[in-house]
Amino acid sequence: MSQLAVLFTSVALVVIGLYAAIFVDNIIKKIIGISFIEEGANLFIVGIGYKSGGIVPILAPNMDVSWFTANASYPLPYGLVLTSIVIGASTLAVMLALVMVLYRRYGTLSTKVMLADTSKQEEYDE
Amino acid sequence: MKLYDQIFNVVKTFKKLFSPGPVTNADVSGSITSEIFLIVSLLMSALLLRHLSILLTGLVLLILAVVLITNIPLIPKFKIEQEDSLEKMLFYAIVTLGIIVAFMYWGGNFV
Amino acid sequence: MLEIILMIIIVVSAILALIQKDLLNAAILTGFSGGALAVLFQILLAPDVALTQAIVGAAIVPVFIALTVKKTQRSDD
Amino acid sequence: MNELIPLMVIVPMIAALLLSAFSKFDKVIKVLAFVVAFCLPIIPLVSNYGLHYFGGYQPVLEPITNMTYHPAITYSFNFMQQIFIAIIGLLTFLVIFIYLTKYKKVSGPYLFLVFMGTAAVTALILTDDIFNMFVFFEILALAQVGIVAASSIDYSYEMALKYMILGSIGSPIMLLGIGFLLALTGSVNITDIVLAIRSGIVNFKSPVFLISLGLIFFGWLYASGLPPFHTIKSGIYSKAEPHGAALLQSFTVISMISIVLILFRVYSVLPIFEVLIVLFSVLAMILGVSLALTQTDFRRMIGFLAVGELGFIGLGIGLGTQFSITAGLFQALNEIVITALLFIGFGAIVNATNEVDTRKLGGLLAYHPKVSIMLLIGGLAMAGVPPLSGFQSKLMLVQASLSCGYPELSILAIMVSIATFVVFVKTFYSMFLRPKPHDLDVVTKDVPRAMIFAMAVLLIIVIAFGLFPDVVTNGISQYVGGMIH
Repeated sequence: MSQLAVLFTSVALVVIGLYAAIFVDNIIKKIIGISFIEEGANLFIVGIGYKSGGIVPILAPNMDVSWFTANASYPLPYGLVLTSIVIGASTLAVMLALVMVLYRRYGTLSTKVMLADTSKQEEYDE
Repeated sequence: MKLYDQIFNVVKTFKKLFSPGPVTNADVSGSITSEIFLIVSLLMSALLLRHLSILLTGLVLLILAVVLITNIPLIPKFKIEQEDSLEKMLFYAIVTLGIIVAFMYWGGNFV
Repeated sequence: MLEIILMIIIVVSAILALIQKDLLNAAILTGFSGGALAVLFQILLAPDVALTQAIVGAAIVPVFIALTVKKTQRSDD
Repeated sequence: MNELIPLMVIVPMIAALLLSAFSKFDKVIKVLAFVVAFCLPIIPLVSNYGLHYFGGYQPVLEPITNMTYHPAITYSFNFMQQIFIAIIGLLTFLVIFIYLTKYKKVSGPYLFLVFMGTAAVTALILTDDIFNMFVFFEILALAQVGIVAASSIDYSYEMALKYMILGSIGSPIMLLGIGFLLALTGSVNITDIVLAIRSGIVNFKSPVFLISLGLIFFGWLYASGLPPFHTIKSGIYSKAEPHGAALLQSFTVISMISIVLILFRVYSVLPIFEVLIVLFSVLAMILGVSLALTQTDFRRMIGFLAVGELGFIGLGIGLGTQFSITAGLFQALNEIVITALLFIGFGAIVNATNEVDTRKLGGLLAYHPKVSIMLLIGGLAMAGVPPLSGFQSKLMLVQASLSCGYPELSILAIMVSIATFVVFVKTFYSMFLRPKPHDLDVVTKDVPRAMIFAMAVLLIIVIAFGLFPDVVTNGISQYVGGMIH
């Protein structure tokens, strides 16, 4: 039950993020939305390792090993998520830094203006 | 003669879109090549459907050929959709993601 | 029960963050969502992930966004 | 000397960190960057083949199911990895050499990005661990963004931000796919995953497995710049400095083949996998070349041509036989060298004229005969003219698709080659052969010696691979044979 709820929440976060990526015009909000995709993926991976009614996967000295392996949740995904959270934060920081630089040039946060088509081939006459 | 006139008109509209100025030899050959290449290669890749069903291939080929040839200055239309703005790129990326996931979920086992 | 409430907080504050007119509010709501996610990680038996997420999601990311908002503009138009 | 395997990643990474730490001292970083860059192609050549387990955790035999598990992050090093890492190391050396001779004052952060990117692609191609692949994929994306943003070309920041936003959609989606795969198999080691699928523990007809393919495949599309990401990929090539673009395209090619080989090992049990790859490769070929025909900015034109050439690699891998995958990998190797040659050569022209519009150029043959001859040979190699290396790999691809029973694919491949030839000849004519326009002032100073040197080295490789393809293809073919069975 709980695992299914986690799955739904993570899918909801991913969908919110994808919606923001297409339909929100403000670049900062778009970046916030995109960070929700990352959070959704992280939540999903943590949900994989979760075992309902289990214990935290830390082996204390007085624990029986076979009881521990039967009851502890699966720790591998947690290690992955740690890395992924930090990567997500650094990506976000780089994006925001680029936004600050570009704001100085354009004076607006609208994606339509800031990140418009730049491949227009200039007029040329012989 | 009629086909040549048509192609010449294509080149003129093409030039108008990107760069005003007299039409030169290199421009004509370049844009004719790109038009013909696009049509032929799309038709050729549609031929790959014959591994699924031959009837479908014939139908798709006919429709595709008619649609492509009647819309003949294709590259300008094509290029407007392939520009550099973030909106278009994001839109196509997410549409592709949707198509891939939906197709995999419902049709992945039937190929 | 607590996890259901936390999930609702996460999703609702995510949606609210995207419809704010004031970008500073959006940054704060992002912090809400990240903090609730950290507590949820703790409930899902991942204390180490929860610690990292609490620092990154509830403190660093909102501060970054708020700094950007301060350097650019506050209202969304 | 198996201990050298992790060093291939560690040496450029440590060099990157030192360079950014000592960026105040100009002399020191110049010497350090040169020495490390010189070592990069040598390390893989003197290293022995084998596996490396990080932390020394050997594989364990599970007594109940009688299967081996890999608890450590594993790097596997073989002939295929050796040749690709050597080529990427050589290219990094040439790029660093050009950069160091071009600027009086070098920037530590830029060198940091270059070395970090090299370390990331090296790790991507060595790793046998799907999460390790994801981490280095992200580091690579950040390094690429940095290299683009560091150039002083107009709109480079915009292009970098666009690439980053698209990337931060592509990579979480890929992470989700890895999550689905992890949920199904409980492991991130690819050998273990493949074993679990082959031995029937995992039902490969289940929708979860299919969805994980779809999600990781989307991430792969972003990494390799196939449609719908072909516009952004060609865009970042055109907004980077020419030597940076030469490096960026090699990063793209290597991340493409390393991820697709992992995907091939895991998902080749599904027939739809090969359909997907062939479909997107054909699209990339058609779109890349037909858009390249309409460009007037020649940097953008080579960018689109590079995307079109990526389709050939995908085609070879999508056909799925030993011969075709060998052909695809050989094509990847050739594309790295040839496209780098073209980027550096056209960069020399930008250096001399400050002009990127082909309509405003002309008559440069008289000014830069060496560059133009080398560019001509490079372009012919890309179009597949014998006896150059592009010809050998494209011939192999055409033969492979014929023997698989898809003659239409081989006709398509030949047509794309011809169109590539047309694009190149058209540009070459308008830049070098036709009379010089009056308003074009060519700076009479020479093209930097380092660029000529780099082009000559790459040209020698192109001709050598064209004359003796067996040196490479035999080894790759053995590797592919071991991977398929």
